[in-house]
Amino acid sequence: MIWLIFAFGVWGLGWWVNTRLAAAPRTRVTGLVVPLIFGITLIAIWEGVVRGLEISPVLLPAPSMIAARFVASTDILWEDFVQTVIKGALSGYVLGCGSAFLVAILVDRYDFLRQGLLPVGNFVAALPVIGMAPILVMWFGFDWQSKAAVVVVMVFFPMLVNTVQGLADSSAMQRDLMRTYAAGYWATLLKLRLPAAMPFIFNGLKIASTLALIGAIVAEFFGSPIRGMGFRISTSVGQLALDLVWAEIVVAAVVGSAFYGIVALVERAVTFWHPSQRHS
Amino acid sequence: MIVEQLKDATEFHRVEPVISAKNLDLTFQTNDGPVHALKDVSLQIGKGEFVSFIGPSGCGKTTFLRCMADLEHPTSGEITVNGVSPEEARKARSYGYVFQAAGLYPWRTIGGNIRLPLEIMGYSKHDQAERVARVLELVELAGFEKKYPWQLSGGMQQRASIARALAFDADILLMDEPFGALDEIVRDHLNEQLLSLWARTEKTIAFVTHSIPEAVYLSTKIVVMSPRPGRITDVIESPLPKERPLDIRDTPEFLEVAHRVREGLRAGHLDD
Amino acid sequence: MIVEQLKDATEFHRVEPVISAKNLDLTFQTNDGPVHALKDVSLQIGKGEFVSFIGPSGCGKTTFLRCMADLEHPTSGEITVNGVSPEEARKARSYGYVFQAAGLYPWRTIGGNIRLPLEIMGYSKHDQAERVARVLELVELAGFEKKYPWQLSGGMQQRASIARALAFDADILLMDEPFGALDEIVRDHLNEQLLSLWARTEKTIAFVTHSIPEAVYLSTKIVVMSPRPGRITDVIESPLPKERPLDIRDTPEFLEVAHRVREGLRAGHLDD
Amino acid sequence: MLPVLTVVAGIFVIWYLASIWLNAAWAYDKATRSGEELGVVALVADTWSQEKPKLPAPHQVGVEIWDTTIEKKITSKRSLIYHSWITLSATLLGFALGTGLGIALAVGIVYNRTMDMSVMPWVIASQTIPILAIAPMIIVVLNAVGISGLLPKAMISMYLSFFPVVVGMVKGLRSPDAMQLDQMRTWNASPSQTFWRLRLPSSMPYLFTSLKIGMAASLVGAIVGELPTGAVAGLGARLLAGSYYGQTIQIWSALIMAAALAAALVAIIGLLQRVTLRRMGMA
Amino acid sequence: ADDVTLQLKWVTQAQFAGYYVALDKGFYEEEDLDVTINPGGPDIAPTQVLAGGGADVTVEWMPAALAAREKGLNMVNIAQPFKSSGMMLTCRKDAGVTSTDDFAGKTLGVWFFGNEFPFLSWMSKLDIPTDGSDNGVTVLKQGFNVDPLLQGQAACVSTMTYNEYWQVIDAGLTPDDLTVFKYEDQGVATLEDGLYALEENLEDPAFQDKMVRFVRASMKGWKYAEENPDEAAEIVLDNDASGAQTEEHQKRMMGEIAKLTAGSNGALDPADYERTVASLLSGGSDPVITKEPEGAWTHDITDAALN
Ligand SMILES: Nc1ncnc2c1ncn2[C@@H]1O[C@H](COP(=O)(O)OP(=O)(O)OP(=O)(O)O)[C@@H](O)[C@H]1O
Ligand SMILES: Nc1ncnc2c1ncn2[C@@H]1O[C@H](COP(=O)(O)OP(=O)(O)OP(=O)(O)O)[C@@H](O)[C@H]1O
Ligand SMILES: Cc1ncc(C[n+]2csc(CCO)c2C)c(N)n1
Ligand SMILES: [Mg+2]
Ligand SMILES: [Mg+2]
Repeated sequence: MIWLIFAFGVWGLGWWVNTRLAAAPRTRVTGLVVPLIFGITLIAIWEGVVRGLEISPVLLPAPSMIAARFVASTDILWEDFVQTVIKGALSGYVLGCGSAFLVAILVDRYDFLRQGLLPVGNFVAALPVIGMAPILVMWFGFDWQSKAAVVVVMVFFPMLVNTVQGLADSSAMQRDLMRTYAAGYWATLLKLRLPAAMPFIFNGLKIASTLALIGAIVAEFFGSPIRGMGFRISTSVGQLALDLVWAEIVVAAVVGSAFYGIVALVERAVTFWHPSQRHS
Repeated sequence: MIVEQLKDATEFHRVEPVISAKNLDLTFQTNDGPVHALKDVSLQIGKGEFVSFIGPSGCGKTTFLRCMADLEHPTSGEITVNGVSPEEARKARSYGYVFQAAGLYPWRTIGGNIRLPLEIMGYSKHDQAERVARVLELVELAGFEKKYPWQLSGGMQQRASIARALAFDADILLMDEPFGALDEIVRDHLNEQLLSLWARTEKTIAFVTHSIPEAVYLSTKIVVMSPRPGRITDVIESPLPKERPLDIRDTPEFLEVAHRVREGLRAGHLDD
Repeated sequence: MIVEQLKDATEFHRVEPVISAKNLDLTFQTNDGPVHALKDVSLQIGKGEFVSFIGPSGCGKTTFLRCMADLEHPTSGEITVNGVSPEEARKARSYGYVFQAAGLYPWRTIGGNIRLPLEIMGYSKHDQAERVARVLELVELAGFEKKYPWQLSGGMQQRASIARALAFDADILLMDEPFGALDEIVRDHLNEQLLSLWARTEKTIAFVTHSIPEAVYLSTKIVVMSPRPGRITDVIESPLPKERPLDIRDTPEFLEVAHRVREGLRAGHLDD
Repeated sequence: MLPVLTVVAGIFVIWYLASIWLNAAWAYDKATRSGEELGVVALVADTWSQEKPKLPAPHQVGVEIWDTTIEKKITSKRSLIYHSWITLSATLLGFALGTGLGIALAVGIVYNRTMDMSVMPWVIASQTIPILAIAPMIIVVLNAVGISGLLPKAMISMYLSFFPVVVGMVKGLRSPDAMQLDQMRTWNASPSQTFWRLRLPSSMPYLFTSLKIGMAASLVGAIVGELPTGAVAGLGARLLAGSYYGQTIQIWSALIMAAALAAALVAIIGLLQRVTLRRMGMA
Repeated sequence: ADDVTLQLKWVTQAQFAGYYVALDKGFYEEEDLDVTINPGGPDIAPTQVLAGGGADVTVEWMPAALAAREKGLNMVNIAQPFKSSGMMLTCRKDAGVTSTDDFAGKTLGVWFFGNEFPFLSWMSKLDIPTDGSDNGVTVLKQGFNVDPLLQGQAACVSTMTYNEYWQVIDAGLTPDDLTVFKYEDQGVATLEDGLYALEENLEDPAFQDKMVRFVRASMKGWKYAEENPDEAAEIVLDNDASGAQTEEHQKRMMGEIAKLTAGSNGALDPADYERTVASLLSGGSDPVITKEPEGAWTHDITDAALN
């Protein structure tokens, strides 16, 4: 009961502090502190509820337990991180986004491909990963290569569709201007369409950044070496080591958010001119 | 009378028609029926002429300019630029175009925007810098080279877009209300600059404006249009000399031409 | 001389200052340093006055108007509208604002755009229809009610945006170069309409323009501004009567005021 | 239409060739063990007709789909249509929940500074959690409090589909430019008037794009949700059972069916989009 | 009638024929029970479902149950219908595996998710490291099927006598191509497919009584299934909602399952239990369980049910 009251108390306190902070002028510090307080509040509520309702650690461990496990297992977590994130997700991300970008430029260049490939592409994009993963594991073996392949498949189409849409996003007048200069294909591409497409391209890169991590982890459920975040999660669930499961999830969330954040930072630097970046 | 005028105009520059339109027609299809934007428009513009287009808003001035620039395709009729189709002329980079709205690229600074056509047309780095500096000076924007478009006032953006069209050497200048958002003083200044540039370089200029004095002051020929459907109602050859100090605007000849333009405009409005 | 003028102006309308600005300062922060857009601007506008703002482009006219409308917050200084803060005045729907660019909503027809503020302010359906028809007539756009903005020419869009600001009853009208893209005839027509509307309704009007004759023809008070940093260099009370036929523009009084404005403008440019 | 047909034809050619290439190893393996010599024709014939091929040939998948849709009563447990329906119902419920949650969050983020600053990073973090890892826990927990059946699956569906809606709608609701918002200010429009008359209409293109992504995500969610409910029925169960028994043909036919389902749902949204945008004069 | 929810360890198949038969033939009804059978799957940990209250009783392997017990989940074996283990390691001869001495340097496919314990104790008994070092084996987390063996990615994969082994055979490999290591033969067999309930629930006499009736009916189902394997397989097929199982495979599976249940009347043989515990405790540096479990099984239920 005490713990439940504690949970509600923290909730109220966190909300109050954040409202005050948000009302103050926005600075770099409040931009970081506010979500942090929000998160800490959530975690405190979690701790309070788990203790207050005496939820079995086999179902949902308390954050303190997860933290203890995290500290005790850094070597395992690091090994899994390298296997899943560095080898699987990152290589797949680079390969998938890179090839989607190039294909998008081809699709955009040749109308025939645009009309033919895009509808088919949309169809292929709808193939659920859960179904693709076992097949790709079968084709590319159980090590990280098949994980990268899953990531490639997952990120390819969001990136393709966004880039193609972005390349078509310049306004009529901007394009007319290029026409009056009799600018050739490449000049128009480099000086107008790519810059104009950047907001969309970054949209694609951001979506892909969360997909990449999920893809690499999910693929490990369908066969893997005995390391990797997906492997650890499924194995530990089977062993009821839920604290380790959540430690891995924490790693996934932190890495995923950081990945997303980095892409968003680069976006801010590249598309500083876009209205959505200017006033918020 | 109109017919005579047209014949006049047609004959006057038989030698070297830079732009020649014959019986142009253009209709836009919209959700509630077609809009007849240009009807039976014929006009010849000779080399080195300065032609102003004036007419009520919505009469098709922009549309006509866009036809010359190969940005719009007439529904029927014929138009040639430098003796070839607008498309070929465009590909030969025969003209600079100033749009009615500034249309600067938001990701480039003012300097970068002016440099854009120069980069595309392959001017040397050194040449680029030199030209950018020169035209920024011309439109009184020196010092704003590093600013982004949204940091400029409306008039400043418009001047930047004029500078962009002047930065490279095109024989033909197509300008759609370039001085609309400018105050009288800057406008006078730019009018003078434009005239001297024109005299110096012998460019052919097609110029849309709403100001009667401006049209009379600048032009060798004034084309009056009227709306729905857009057509040419009067073509006035200016009797003014090529040399035009600002105070020419107080001479009787000037006032007389201005009067005629005003009458033509008014007639167009009455049609309505 | 400026100081005197200001004092004059301040005293003149002591009774009912609708807008009162004291020592306004406004600085924008940009990537390459601050831009001082308004410096030490003080002005009083009395009820029923028609005040024109004129000055080189980039001198801060738009910025000043935006301060009155609570769209921009001065860095320092004080401004009141109807005796209260601009924010309260805005919340009381005290003014209509015509922006420098038309800013119509692309998903609404011309009629729908004009109806928008009426819907927001809760006018009855019947009242809405009646008002829309009336203002469309006023700006000569009857028949275009069902068209979308991108199907109109630049000038027609601007007229639609004027109509939108006139459709509801606000005591104060803030107009930022409303007639910039219009030809002389329409402009004369709208000038007359605006004057008669003003005379009829006793609205207070703040009006930005680049045209000296327009400023002189319309205003009871002309504010001349100069740039970098933007400040008021002259405030001219017009000696013209309230009743103003179009040909008042040929009277010596008119020309005299116009001359003074021109001189003020020129001085501002020389500062530069 | 022609380009689509060409591309589809191209894909089929590549697919057939790929199935020769991928299945050849097993064909040779079998041949060596039985001591036979494989000619080209025999090889091709074998690779296109294996029972558990690495990559089934298109016609094998086609026949399987035909057999399990047209040839079976739709109430039969062996009918793909029956399984598609089960997945579809969870998808639609999850999609409705996800879209509702997504729009609600987006409105909160756009209108409430506290939410704007605190919620978004955590929404992003929530999406980096591998759903397959927590899906079983969600199901177990919901089961423990007595919720079972359609709802747990729909919750997972919702979890996957609300994210694209939040991201797209936040962007969309913020897409009106400064002048349009200023206009609303000059009219002293209330927040709800600004929402209904400006922000919402401007966000329409973004909304529909997000709905399309969200719909596809819902389907994936429904399929994921089927695994830890014992893979009892639904396309996910078919995928899993196929995978469990190495029946690649069954996997592929379930996959194609899922993709077709997604494509159809997305196409419906596309249609709605076109109608709406046309009525708004934006198309 | 009293409600009972049974959580299976895996998808609906003949491995669980006894329960489906009991349901279908009305044996549960006769005991005044309303039984719901929840199939499992690759993502379901029966131990977790039991902990979460999603089931009253679950089918689980003893190593996983004992490991969960050490984690604080007090599971108790209340009946043991399976006498012997069906677990094997199936290897390809052409990969060079004919005896346990050939494992070093090879890649072996293993099921995880709580099923890895028998393998790990076997390897530690053989003193073979599983970390991929030169004299050890590389372990690969095997997916749901035997692909790694067919594709040549692994030299051996885990199989059950009644299921995956036949998938290998169906795929075209012959028994002659294969070397098979049965856990039973290697002396590392652990108890599979027992019935487990929570200790705290069993303290309630009403629940105990429910379990007694449940076990009684279930064992009746198993006996019936052993005697009528084809009919049992049909019943299983009827209950498979995924429609993915084939008659041929289920009938064959039922035949193999009957061999494993033979010899058990449902009561746990304490000797088997001791053997399992010993094997799990002997895991060298990293044993599956660290101390002798207490109270991990009871005869109370079977005594009441079977006599
Ligand atoms: N894209 C379009 N679709 C439909 N109608 C159009 C389009 N562009 C222009 N129009 C119509 O064509 C007519 C002529 O337009 P245009 O822009 O040429 O006028 P303008 O003379 O330049 O006017 P302004 O001085 O106001 O700029 C107008 O009635 C306008 O409504
Ligand atoms: N958002 C902004 N950020 C930075 N600088 C700005 C911004 N808006 C305006 N400025 C600067 O403030 C100054 C005044 O601008 P303002 O728009 O008020 O001029 P204006 O008098 O309305 O000019 P015009 O007649 O050309 O419209 C200009 O130098 C401009 O560059
Ligand atoms: C992911 C996963 N892989 C393998 C098994 C092992 N397993 C336990 S019971 C059973 C039935 C035998 O056919 C099998 C294969 C599992 N539970 N989960
Ligand atoms: Mg125009
Ligand atoms: Mg301005």
